[in-house]
Amino acid sequence: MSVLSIADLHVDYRRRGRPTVQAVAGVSLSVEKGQILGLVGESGCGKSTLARAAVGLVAPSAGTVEFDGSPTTRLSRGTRPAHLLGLQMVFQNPYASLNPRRRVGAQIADGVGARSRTKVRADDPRVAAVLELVGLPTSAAGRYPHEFSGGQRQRLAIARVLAAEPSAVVLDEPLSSLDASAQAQIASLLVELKDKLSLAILLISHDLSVVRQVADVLAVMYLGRVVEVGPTEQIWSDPRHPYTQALIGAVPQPDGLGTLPTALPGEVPDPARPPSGCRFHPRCPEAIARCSVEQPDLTVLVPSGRKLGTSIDTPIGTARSAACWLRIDTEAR
Amino acid sequence: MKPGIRFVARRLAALVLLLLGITFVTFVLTALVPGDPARAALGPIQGENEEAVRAWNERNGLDKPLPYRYLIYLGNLIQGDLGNSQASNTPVLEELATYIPATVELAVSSILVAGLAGVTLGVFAALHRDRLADQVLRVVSLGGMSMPAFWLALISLYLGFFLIGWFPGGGRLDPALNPPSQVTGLYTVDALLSADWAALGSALAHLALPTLVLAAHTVGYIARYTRTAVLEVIHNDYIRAAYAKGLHARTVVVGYVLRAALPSMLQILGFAFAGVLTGAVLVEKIFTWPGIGGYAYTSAITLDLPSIAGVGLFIAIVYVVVNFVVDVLYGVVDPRIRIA
Amino acid sequence: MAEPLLSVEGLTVRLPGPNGPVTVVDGVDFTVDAGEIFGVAGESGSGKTMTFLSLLRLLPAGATVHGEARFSGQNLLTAPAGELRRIRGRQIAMVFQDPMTSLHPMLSIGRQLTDHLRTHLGVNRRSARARAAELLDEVRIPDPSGALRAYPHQFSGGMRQRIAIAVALACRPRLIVADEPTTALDVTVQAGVLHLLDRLRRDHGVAVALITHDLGVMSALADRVSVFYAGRIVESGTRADVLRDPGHPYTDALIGALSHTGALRPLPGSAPGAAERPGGCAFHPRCRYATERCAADDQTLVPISPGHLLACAENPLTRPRKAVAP
Amino acid sequence: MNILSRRVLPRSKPLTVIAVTVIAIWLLVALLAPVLAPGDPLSQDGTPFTAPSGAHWFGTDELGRDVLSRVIYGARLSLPLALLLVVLSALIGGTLGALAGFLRGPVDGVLMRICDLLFAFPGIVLAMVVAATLGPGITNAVLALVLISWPWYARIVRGLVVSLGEAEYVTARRLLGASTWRALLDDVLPNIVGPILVLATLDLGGAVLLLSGLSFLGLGAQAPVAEWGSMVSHGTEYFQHWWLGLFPGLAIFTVVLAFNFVGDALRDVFDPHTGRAHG
Repeated sequence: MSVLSIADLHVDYRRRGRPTVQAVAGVSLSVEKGQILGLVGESGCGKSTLARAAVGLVAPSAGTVEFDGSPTTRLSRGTRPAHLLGLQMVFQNPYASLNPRRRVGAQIADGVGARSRTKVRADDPRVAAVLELVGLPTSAAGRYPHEFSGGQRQRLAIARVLAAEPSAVVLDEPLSSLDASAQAQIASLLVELKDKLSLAILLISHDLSVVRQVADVLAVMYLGRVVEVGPTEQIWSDPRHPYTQALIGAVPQPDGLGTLPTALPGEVPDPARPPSGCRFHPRCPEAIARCSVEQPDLTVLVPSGRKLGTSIDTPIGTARSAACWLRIDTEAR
Repeated sequence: MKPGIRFVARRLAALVLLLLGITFVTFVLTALVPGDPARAALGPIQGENEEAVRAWNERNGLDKPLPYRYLIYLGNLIQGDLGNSQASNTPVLEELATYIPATVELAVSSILVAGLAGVTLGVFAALHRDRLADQVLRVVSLGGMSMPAFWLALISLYLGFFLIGWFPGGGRLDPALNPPSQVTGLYTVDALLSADWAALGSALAHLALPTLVLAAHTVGYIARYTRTAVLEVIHNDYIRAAYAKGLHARTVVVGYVLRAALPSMLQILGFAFAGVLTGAVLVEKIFTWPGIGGYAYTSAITLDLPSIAGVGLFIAIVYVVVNFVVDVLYGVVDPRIRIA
Repeated sequence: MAEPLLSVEGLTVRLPGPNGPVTVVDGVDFTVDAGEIFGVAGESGSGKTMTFLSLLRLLPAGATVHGEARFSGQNLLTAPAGELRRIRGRQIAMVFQDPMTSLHPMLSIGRQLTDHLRTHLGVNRRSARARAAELLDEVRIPDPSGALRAYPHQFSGGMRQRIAIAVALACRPRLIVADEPTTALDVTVQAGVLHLLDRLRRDHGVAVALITHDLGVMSALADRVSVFYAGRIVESGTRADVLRDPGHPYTDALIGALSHTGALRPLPGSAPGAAERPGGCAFHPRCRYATERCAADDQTLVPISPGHLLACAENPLTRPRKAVAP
Repeated sequence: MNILSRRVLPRSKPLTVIAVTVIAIWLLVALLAPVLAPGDPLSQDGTPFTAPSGAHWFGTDELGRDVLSRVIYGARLSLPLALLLVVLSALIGGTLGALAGFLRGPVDGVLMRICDLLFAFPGIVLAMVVAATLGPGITNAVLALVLISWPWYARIVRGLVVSLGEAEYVTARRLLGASTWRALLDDVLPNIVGPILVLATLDLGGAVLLLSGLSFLGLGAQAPVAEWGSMVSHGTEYFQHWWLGLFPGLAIFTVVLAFNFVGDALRDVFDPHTGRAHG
């Protein structure tokens, strides 16, 4: 059973005097125990909104998010229900996600006491244990966040979340503010923790090259929709959706060969006025007539590309799927 | 420019609401004061006559519920009826009208002096941040901000008039001269318009000390906040990029730094205007400047409530209108607001 | 070989810090030839940006610079202010990292494109605007004449960076310093900007000093690469030398972090701040090949093959290859 | 307070040190007035209008009272009242602002509109109207000034509660099951103390100025109490006897200047834009 499953999620942003923005327009995803699902997409594609909706920070306008089999609720003024405390989030900016005026130990103790709803002291042995888990010295507990580097702070943020013994963690761009070596360190920490604690991890990032090294399953998002899902290596070696192909082709390789990455023409359209049909069609090099008319749904494909069936109702796991008429049409017949 | 019009319209609506609020405040303060306006108005003999009091209350709407009385008050305001001064029994509006030009002249000249000097000093301090010039200007600015205006007025009058005698001892014009023929009510402008050079010289001489005293306080404020505004701008990449383009330092400072700090500086000037008005209330009496500040002082001393409320209402209206203009200008100088 | 366009020798930059000045660039030598793309790699804080800001004397107040920097015969570090101003924007132009902050938010694109054109080339407003429209067209901004009247916030990040490149290009400089020009952009947008830079180099023969931490970007564009670590160059050579055959364990680790094969093998620790630079080879505490020698001796760049310079005493990556070589 | 000692003191500029010393001296003067003052501030046993001399350092006023004694006793009035004014405004404004920021919605809207309204009057003008309405007197003057001062605190505290309430560390805390109140108490309020302290210090100088201004207008302290503002006011009536106005005004000036210097230094420390220290 999936730990975290998102079904046909829609999130709209309404602003006075402006058209409604469909930030997330019908996304279904699920994350299993001991799995990292990497969700990649470029700025404005709705991935952060999806992350916030997944943990209940943003209200969905349609669709559901289920954690451990029960639906999640939006975080309101009141206290978060106990059964949701196993679903946690790590934020993008490690400089903003820790309180600058509280010692690290006290902030991690918040996590330790979360499940039991008790006040835990900063010198509790469980605080030290979780610091060790993320590879920091136990002496860190007595210091303030500004005494740590960006990478170390991100470890602290992860430690605070782990202290609550979650079964699912959503990480919203946890690597983007870090240096290359810190990125690799945090990424490998995530893999280690996933294995050790059987966590279900939803890792959100704009950087395909880092995510592909740690994610078991990859989901690619474009303008509020997931366009392709599948095992990471399969997608990386054989992307089916033209957008995924463009995304992978645009990553420059450090191979010393001097080859320019492939450029994708055009700009990401205004999410308030998404294109008709497939949202990628105006920029798609392979678009056919149908693409501008009818919106393709994420459809499970077999390796040969044969159509298996629509998956709008069933949560998508590791099955290879794409939302592209080219694949659905031509490879099905 | 449709978004621009919408922007101004929104501000205008806010202005109207604010003006209503201001009149409500002055209404509450003057209409609900302890004491009996009827007896005060009718005098000691008639005031003992219950019937006369009742009739007076009825005539003036005082027997009506409060919201109704507020409407009457508003209606009177719109017709320019601010009540009568208790001291002179003349309409407050009439009295205000005679004093307003003097204060406008003083306020405008001080905000000009303070604005020019304050912005220059503030920019200079920011550009020489943490160096000696910045430290000196910090002392000067904070010194100006810390000086009680009424005290500075006293000292400057003692020194400038009594001790060295360079400046006249008060008033707007040499008593031997006739005021220039009234056009604007501002003696300096009127003298210029009628080419009355003697009056112009005298008006300027009389204007000098009060202007400097009022500006002294405001200049420190403007300099301090301009410095902050410029420092907020100056660390931006686009300033470094402007230098990297090989522009003259002067072009970068004026065309890029000040341009970016302009919206903040407008707001600072709007706030500084409050300082000038406050200062006017405190110092006009000392300079026997026949403005609403001196009028307010006298009214305060004699507890002439309708007059004080009238001054308060007038100054508040001027102040919110000035800030409305600042707001609109803010939208004009910042394209991000203009279009959004 | 012809005289290099820019040659820098023994460049040292110190910035004021809370506990006295700290050395952020420590004796750096390099050259940039006319028309080439010279890559400067390294993580943030390695001194690569400070190196180039010091050449144009754009460092924050209180910074001190030593060494020599000759740009087509002129010494940049000692040139009088007026002369330097005529070099900035005219001979050497800059493109900054974040196009959201490097364009003035309240000035029109037209103004920002033309004011240095008019200062440097003395052209009138009319022809400056015509030239500006050409430039916008050249960097593929749709509707150039409309764009001249627009403001930066009306463009996307990628478009803004194209505009910033047009600004840099305006006076036909001989060198463009591009400081992380694509870091703030999405990868598909980045690809477009990289294509643009490549085309400009080909069409105009302008040299580019490309500062980036992304070795993938480096590999796509750079002719030669220098790798910075803790204020020094630890390796430099042609693109193929440095990226295909890295000699320094740090370069190797950076490439490894991006490699698309094999497991994630993160480099331990983090780069030292300028104030806490360790003695000997600054990389030795993080280096898996480090010996006692690395902690003791300062390393200098020495050639290991023609044009390929390395500052590593142990040389663990190249040794086997040398042994094989005849 | 460790924030202050850690951040301000090591970097203190000599001017800030001088300012702190001046404040300390004035506090001592207020505390020890009976010991320091050469005479009774109210006794009229000197010759009126004696110029400063060995017997009367600051001269005597129109009733023969010793100006020095009156200036010294004036500190006992101005300093505690300024402090009271600032503390009251900060408490009232801070509480209302925190509530508005926490509750949002209509409470917030109404409160902020009230603040806008009170901002529309230049301070002393509204205070003057209020003080005149309530009747002259030092208590009414303080009340009138509290009425015009609290909105500043309310607006700033509200802004801080709103922005800090949206800080990621507060969200993270809430996701860990902390109630909104808990997060507000532990994570938001401690981060507000610093800015409010700066504002209050900056405001102390302003409070002394406003109080003396109202007294100058005759709406504050009433005769025969020794109060700096009303002393200057009397000085204007006899302005050829310069010492009547000079010394009390100088007292106001030094106190306000010292507070402004300390406030300015604090602002440099706390303001991320102009200061070098960060959050």
